[in-house]
Amino acid sequence: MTAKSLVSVEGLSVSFPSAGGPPVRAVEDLSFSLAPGGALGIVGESGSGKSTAAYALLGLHRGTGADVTGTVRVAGHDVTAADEAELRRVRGGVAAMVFQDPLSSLDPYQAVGDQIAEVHRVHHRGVSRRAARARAVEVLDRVGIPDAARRARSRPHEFSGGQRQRALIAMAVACAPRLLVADEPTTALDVTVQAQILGLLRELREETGMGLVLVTHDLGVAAGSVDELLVMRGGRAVERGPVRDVLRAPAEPYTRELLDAVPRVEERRAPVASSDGPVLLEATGLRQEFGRGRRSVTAVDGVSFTLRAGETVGVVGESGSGKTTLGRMLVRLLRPTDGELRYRGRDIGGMKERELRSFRSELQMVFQDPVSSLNPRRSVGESIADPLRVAGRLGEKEIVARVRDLLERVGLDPDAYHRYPHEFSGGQRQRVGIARALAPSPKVVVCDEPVSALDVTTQAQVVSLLGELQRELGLALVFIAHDLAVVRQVSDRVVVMRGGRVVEEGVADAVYERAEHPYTRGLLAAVPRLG
Amino acid sequence: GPKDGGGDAGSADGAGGAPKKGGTLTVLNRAPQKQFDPARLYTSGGGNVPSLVFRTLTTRHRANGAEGTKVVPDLATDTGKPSDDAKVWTYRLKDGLTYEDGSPITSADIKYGIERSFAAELSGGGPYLRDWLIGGQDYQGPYKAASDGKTGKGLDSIETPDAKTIVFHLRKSEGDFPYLATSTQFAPVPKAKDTGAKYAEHPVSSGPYKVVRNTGDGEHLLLERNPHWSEATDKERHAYPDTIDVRSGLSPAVINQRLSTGSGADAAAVTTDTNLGPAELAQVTNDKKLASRVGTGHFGYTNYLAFNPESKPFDDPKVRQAVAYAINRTSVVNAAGGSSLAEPATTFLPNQKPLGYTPYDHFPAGKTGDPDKAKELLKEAGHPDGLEITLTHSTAANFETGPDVATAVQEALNKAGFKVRLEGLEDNAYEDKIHSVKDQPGLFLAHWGADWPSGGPFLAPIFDGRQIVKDGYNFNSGRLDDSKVNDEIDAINKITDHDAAAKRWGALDVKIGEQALTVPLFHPVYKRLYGKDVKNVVISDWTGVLDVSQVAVK
Amino acid sequence: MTELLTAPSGPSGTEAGAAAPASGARQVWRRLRARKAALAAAAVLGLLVVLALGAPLFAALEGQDPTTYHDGLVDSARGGVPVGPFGGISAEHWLGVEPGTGRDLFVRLLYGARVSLAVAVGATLVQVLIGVVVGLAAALGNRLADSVLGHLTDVMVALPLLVFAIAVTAVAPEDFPRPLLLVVVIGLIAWGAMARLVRAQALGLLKLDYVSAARLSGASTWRIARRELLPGLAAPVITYAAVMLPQNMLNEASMSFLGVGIKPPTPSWGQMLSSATTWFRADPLYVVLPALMLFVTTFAFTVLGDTVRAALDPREASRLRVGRKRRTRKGGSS
Amino acid sequence: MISYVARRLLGVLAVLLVLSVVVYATFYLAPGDPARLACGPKCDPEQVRQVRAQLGLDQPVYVQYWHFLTGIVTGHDYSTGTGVRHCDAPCLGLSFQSDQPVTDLIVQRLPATASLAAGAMVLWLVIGIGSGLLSVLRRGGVTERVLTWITLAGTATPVFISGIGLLMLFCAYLEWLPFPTYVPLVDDPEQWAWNLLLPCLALALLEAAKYARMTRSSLLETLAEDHVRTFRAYGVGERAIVGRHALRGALAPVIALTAADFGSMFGNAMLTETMFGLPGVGQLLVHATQTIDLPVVVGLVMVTGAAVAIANIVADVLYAVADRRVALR
Ligand SMILES: Nc1ncnc2c1ncn2[C@@H]1O[C@H](COP(=O)(O)OP(=O)(O)OP(=O)(O)O)[C@@H](O)[C@H]1O
Ligand SMILES: Nc1ncnc2c1ncn2[C@@H]1O[C@H](COP(=O)(O)OP(=O)(O)OP(=O)(O)O)[C@@H](O)[C@H]1O
Ligand SMILES: [Mg+2]
Ligand SMILES: [Mg+2]
Repeated sequence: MTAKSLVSVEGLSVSFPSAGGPPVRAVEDLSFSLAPGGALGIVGESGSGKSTAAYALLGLHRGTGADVTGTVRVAGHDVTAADEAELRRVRGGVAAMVFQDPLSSLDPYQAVGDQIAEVHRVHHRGVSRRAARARAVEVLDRVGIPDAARRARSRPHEFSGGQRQRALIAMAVACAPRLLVADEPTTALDVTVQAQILGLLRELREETGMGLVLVTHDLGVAAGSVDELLVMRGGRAVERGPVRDVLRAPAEPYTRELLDAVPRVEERRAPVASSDGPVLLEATGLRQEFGRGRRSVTAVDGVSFTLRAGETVGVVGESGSGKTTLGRMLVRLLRPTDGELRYRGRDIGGMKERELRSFRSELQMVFQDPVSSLNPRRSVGESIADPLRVAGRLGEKEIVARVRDLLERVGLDPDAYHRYPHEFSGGQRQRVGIARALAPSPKVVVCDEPVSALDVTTQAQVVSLLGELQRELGLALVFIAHDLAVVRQVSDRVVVMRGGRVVEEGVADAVYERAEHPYTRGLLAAVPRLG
Repeated sequence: GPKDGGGDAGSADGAGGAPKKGGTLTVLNRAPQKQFDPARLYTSGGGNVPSLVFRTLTTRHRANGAEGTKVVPDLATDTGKPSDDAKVWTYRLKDGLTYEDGSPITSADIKYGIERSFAAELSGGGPYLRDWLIGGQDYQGPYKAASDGKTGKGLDSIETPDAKTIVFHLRKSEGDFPYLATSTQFAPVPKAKDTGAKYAEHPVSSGPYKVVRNTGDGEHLLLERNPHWSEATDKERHAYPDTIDVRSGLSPAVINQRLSTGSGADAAAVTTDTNLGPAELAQVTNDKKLASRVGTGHFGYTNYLAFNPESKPFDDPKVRQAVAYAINRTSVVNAAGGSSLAEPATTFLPNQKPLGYTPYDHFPAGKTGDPDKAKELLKEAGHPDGLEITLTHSTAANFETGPDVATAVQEALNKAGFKVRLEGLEDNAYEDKIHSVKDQPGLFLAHWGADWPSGGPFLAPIFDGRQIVKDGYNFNSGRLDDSKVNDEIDAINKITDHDAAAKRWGALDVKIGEQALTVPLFHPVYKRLYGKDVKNVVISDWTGVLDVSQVAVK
Repeated sequence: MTELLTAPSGPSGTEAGAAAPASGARQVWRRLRARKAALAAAAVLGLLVVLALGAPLFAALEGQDPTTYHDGLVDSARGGVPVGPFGGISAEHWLGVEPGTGRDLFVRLLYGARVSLAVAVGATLVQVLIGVVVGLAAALGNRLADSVLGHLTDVMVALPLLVFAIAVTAVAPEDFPRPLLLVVVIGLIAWGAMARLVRAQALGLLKLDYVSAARLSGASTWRIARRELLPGLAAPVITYAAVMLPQNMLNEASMSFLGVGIKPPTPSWGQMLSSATTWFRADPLYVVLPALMLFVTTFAFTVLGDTVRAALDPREASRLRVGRKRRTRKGGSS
Repeated sequence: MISYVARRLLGVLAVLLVLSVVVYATFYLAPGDPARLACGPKCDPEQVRQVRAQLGLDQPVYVQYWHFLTGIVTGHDYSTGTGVRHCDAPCLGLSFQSDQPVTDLIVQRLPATASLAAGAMVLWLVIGIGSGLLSVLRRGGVTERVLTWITLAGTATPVFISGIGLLMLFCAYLEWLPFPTYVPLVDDPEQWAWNLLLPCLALALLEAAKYARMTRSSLLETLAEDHVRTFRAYGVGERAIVGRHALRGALAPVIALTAADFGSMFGNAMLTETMFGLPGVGQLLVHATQTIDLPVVVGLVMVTGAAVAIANIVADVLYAVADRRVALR
């Protein structure tokens, strides 16, 4: 608020027009400021307006139809009043942004390195193409992309989710901005890489005096990375203060609630009904190879695996280790290149699409990328209702009722039925994906990072929902996540993957407490802790 | 920047001044000269471009108007000596005639040229030689004969007693033989140079120009002066330009636009196949300068309605007459391009004296038709409530047998109590149907043009009962087989005095007209634009178009 | 637990009290109605249809019919150019008369609209239908289906429409309705481009997770095509259909030009245009009128296609509002 | 990739075979008698019979078709009366009308059509994609509206109208350009270009609007995608965003279309060549169709078919190269 502050936001309100209803007031009367080189964490439940507020810092609501009032000043620029040219200078040059949905945020047609180089050149005029490309490799290396020089030439679809997220961070770093706005920058990262990235952000702040606005739902991440914390709920600031104070002695009940909900990696899982149900899925020596010849990549290399009814198997491992690929094979979205896959005794590994159809509704998946997994042209209700319609057992009224019920159970407004995916926050979309997977009352659900974008309270809510369903229906879960605490909270057994192989497998508590493989131990050591 | 393609533009002064040698004449045409073999060409009077390369025994007189309908000697010293009631025709060749390579032209070459036109490989020419020459029906040309040896090597009815003389023996009297001798089949072909179907690629020139380039299937034809042609032996052709550049495959609109703009080489350009259309005419008449560059010509030609009197209801002469009365020739003429491009016709013979034109109007319809009289006749014929009929026409967008004239006829007939349904056929289907004895429609649009300016080729194919062709193309649509008419045709064919014959053809036309087997509609008029540097414009009534052999560009 | 399962008191809650939002189709309709351009285009097309259907009525109003010759209204000596200024416009002939025949142009344009619109719309519908079905089948089918359909498409794309039109119209029964024949011929031959477009787009969409999700729901291929792909394909298909439509009108014109189009004396815009080719200078109105009709129709269909495409896209609602705002209130919202 | 292309090329052969069968079939359905047309209207039945035998039309269709196929592989000898004319493989037969080997006829005329097609394609892609791009960059502005009007006027105007209009304006009235005559590229590249400008433009105008519309709609679609937002957030200018990031994705349908339109363009090239008098295969096809010159029609349809099919393969390969996510299959 002082002239010296890097960011000063006063009375910011953002509302989105909504088809046929009153506008959605995503942010209301928000004020905060950030001193140069400071770091502010914004936490709060999913849909509380964190991303919306972050967007406003770069004037990203301009041209989307959103109604913005109040003032936003970044490094002396009045973002709300700036003209196009000034805004362009601010974006990237003064303040850079890392988006929440890393999987869809890169140009699918261009090499990752070129995209970074391009952005770099926009703000560093006179830099040669070659130098810019070298810079791109450098920053990619810095965010921990192995073999960065070669990978810089890859296109985004050849990157795993976490690699893409790191590429986005690299892009921000390449611009050397004075302010970095990072919207859930580590949601798709495993803890070791997350630690690496957070360390990188810290280094950058020290080196260049960069300011940081870190939007996150992970209080542990916030605890270690920022000086000040802003807690949001329903578009408003609930509490603000130095991070230590807020976390140690929260003034507001909501903040306390949040803190209580944070899962801790030391915590054992609450005892669950015995998990010696019949074997549902049995995989032996699963392999998946992408591409042919010299350019081929073996994403999963000889993984064997059993899943019993009513149990949860957690899959953890570094980004790019083949977790998603394994998950996709388990539900037969991918045909394994090699190996055997049995579902309830039947070999589904080599089945034709038509034969598979009768099993389809029993094997579901929650997709890692909530953006591309929802049809932008269909309302979310329709998407969720689809499996029910296909099954054809329920009448129209019952279907709608069930969808509304599902929406409610994942913590969304049942009236969201008619809204379209772009009207939702990241966490809300993720929950829509969960609701859709649960709709056909499946036997097996592969959850690929189902709660990565959820705040701790919602996360807890979803996790308990899954547990509830598991008890009710004997549901078997494969829980892919990088958050070790959450995985421990939900899993009976844990599988640790690295480079396409399983490096460790066992009962959850045993793995967490007596890890054998050094990689697992490294992972556990890197988990961020509160306070 | 862009420059105008090809050719040195004429820099001559004004349109006046005497024609001089030199320069390049550009010919802008629509149809490519796909055929250039003299055996396969079907031309009237030797054709336009072909007659620059092929000389024939006789040729048309290159003079303006009616004078140009005369037949005159070309390679021969005269137009032929008839004997035996015009059944035998004898010609003597001029002295000093040579081909483009300097070798002499002999009467045997002319005989050979005719013989090869009988070969199946070289089909396309007119039917007359086959019909008139003794033994012509069975003769299959020199190629076939050579292989099976049965039919003999040559056609015995053509004799060449010496290198200068050639004698033709005909099956019947044909007073018009000198006219036939103008066609390119009478051009000499040296046997040694004959390459059969490939001859067209390089025909040996006997005329003032030789072919130096023939590309794109006759689309671009480049003719250059033939140094061995001597003006002394050729009174008809002038050959002023050094080069003639024939470019075809152009659309009529483009041809006329280029001729009227006349930039670059187009200033010295003419067309031999594209008339001014009505729209262009409307524009040209507004522009004095352009109007002075329009040549008007008449070619013996009639567009008419044909009946099949063997089909109902046209077997009733009253119905045919009713149609004749109902016709509104003003709208028909308008549909054909207006009064400048078409003249209303009431006679079958074209309105040219040399063809025997004798005016008559047996069923006077006035300018715009007489629907009352037509209704009356229909009533008499037993159709008081009108009559449903079908008019067959081609769907090709031409002004002769196309939809425009058809709808004009339909409109007029509908006013007179008919109910006309139009049957538009794709052009090939149309041609096949109207010329088939079996399938011939009851009423259709037809046209006929003279192969040479005489009544014979005009009336005989249409009204001679002996020419009704059962399983081929039949032109006697009225199925007239009247011995009196047939005998009169034979009698006139014996006459070698053209004027005397013309009178008798005229009288015959009047007589046949009474039967209302056809309803003459109009005679087309040719209006053609030529470039501003073009001089010595000659348009004869034989071809009706500007004669390229007379044009000078300097 | 119970506490967690209640809806969060977040912003989305504000919507709870609102009336139940409209369903998809109705929302599209609402978005469409909100656009002036869509309304204008629809109005123009509606007017054209009314003019076409009511042609006899309007002809009676003017007191003319499409086939009567007026010899007195054309200057026979000058190629039949209409007498009087502007192609012979008069109180009797509101848009002048046709050169050569003197037929009333106004009435002929109206009657021409019947054929041209029917043929163009009909043929386009056939093309879209076949193109979408074949394109989708190729994209969704196995390798064999894809290659067979691909080759079929190649054959169709390579077939010269006009050549085959000539052959087909020549063998079609004499009394087969011509406009229908044209629809069939154009529609059945010229759908290759649409099929290729649909296939290419569908292959792109198939890579997205939402199609995977649909497959997991046990949806049949057909259902995936209908529910997941078609909405995404709508934009390019509609846009392309809007440009195919004028092409089909021109196809009809070219066929008339070659004599295999509509049978005279029935007029069509294409037939009028093809016979007007040379009248550019002598009677400009004769060329301009059918050309203008063609243009207006094309324009209206394009605008309508564009707005329908936009209305089908839920994201577009906010996108277009941008343009307006940006112009009126620079930098007003950020 | 190579095996893919090889497989597709094999497919082209199948396509060509089907095409030739279709042409033979329609030919026998169509009215008219080619022997009579070759012989002339006044030929008597006997003569027509001889010509029919000469052209080989007296044999059963399947025999004729077989001869046609063997001719492609082995070539053929034809009697000229005085000798033989050898037609080298691939021999597509002799024209009924002019006795020329069809292969020669096509080879002679292909350059003009290829020039026209290539020129028109370049023009329409430049005009179409360019104005599509511009209208997206200037969304809602006057520029967009003017561009829309112009390109739409283009699609709504047949070649025989726009051709004459262009000629009258540029050749007759302004006299800026020569009336187009085809000058082979090898003879004089500059004149080749000047002479082809108008025909190419007439043809391009017809197609440009389609590409403008498709580009525009496709661009708007991609501009709504998340990755575009990333570049906006980094201050990349609208022009670079549209040109570099949105266009690439937006061009996918445009590439597919271009290849498919290659075929329909031959139809329009037919009219353009007739209109401007260019000695191309289109004009040949019009004439051959009218005169039922079967060998020429079959030959041309096969050659254009091959061109179209190959264009489609190129498009698919380009497409896969542009978007590596798409596997060639
Ligand atoms: N379609 C593909 N083509 C080529 N390589 C691929 C493809 N999909 C994935 N890969 C590669 O396979 C490896 C495993 O990818 P996968 O998406 O399964 O990782 P992940 O464990 O889910 O990682 P993350 O936690 O980052 O999502 C990665 O190296 C990735 O680059
Ligand atoms: N374009 C839009 N149209 C309508 N509503 C929107 C739009 N974008 C966001 N919203 C709504 O605004 C609210 C705030 O969204 P925002 O993305 O800021 O949440 P968030 O705090 O980032 O949540 P998360 O942690 O789940 O990402 C949500 O209720 C969301 O549904
Ligand atoms: Mg968010
Ligand atoms: Mg993953």
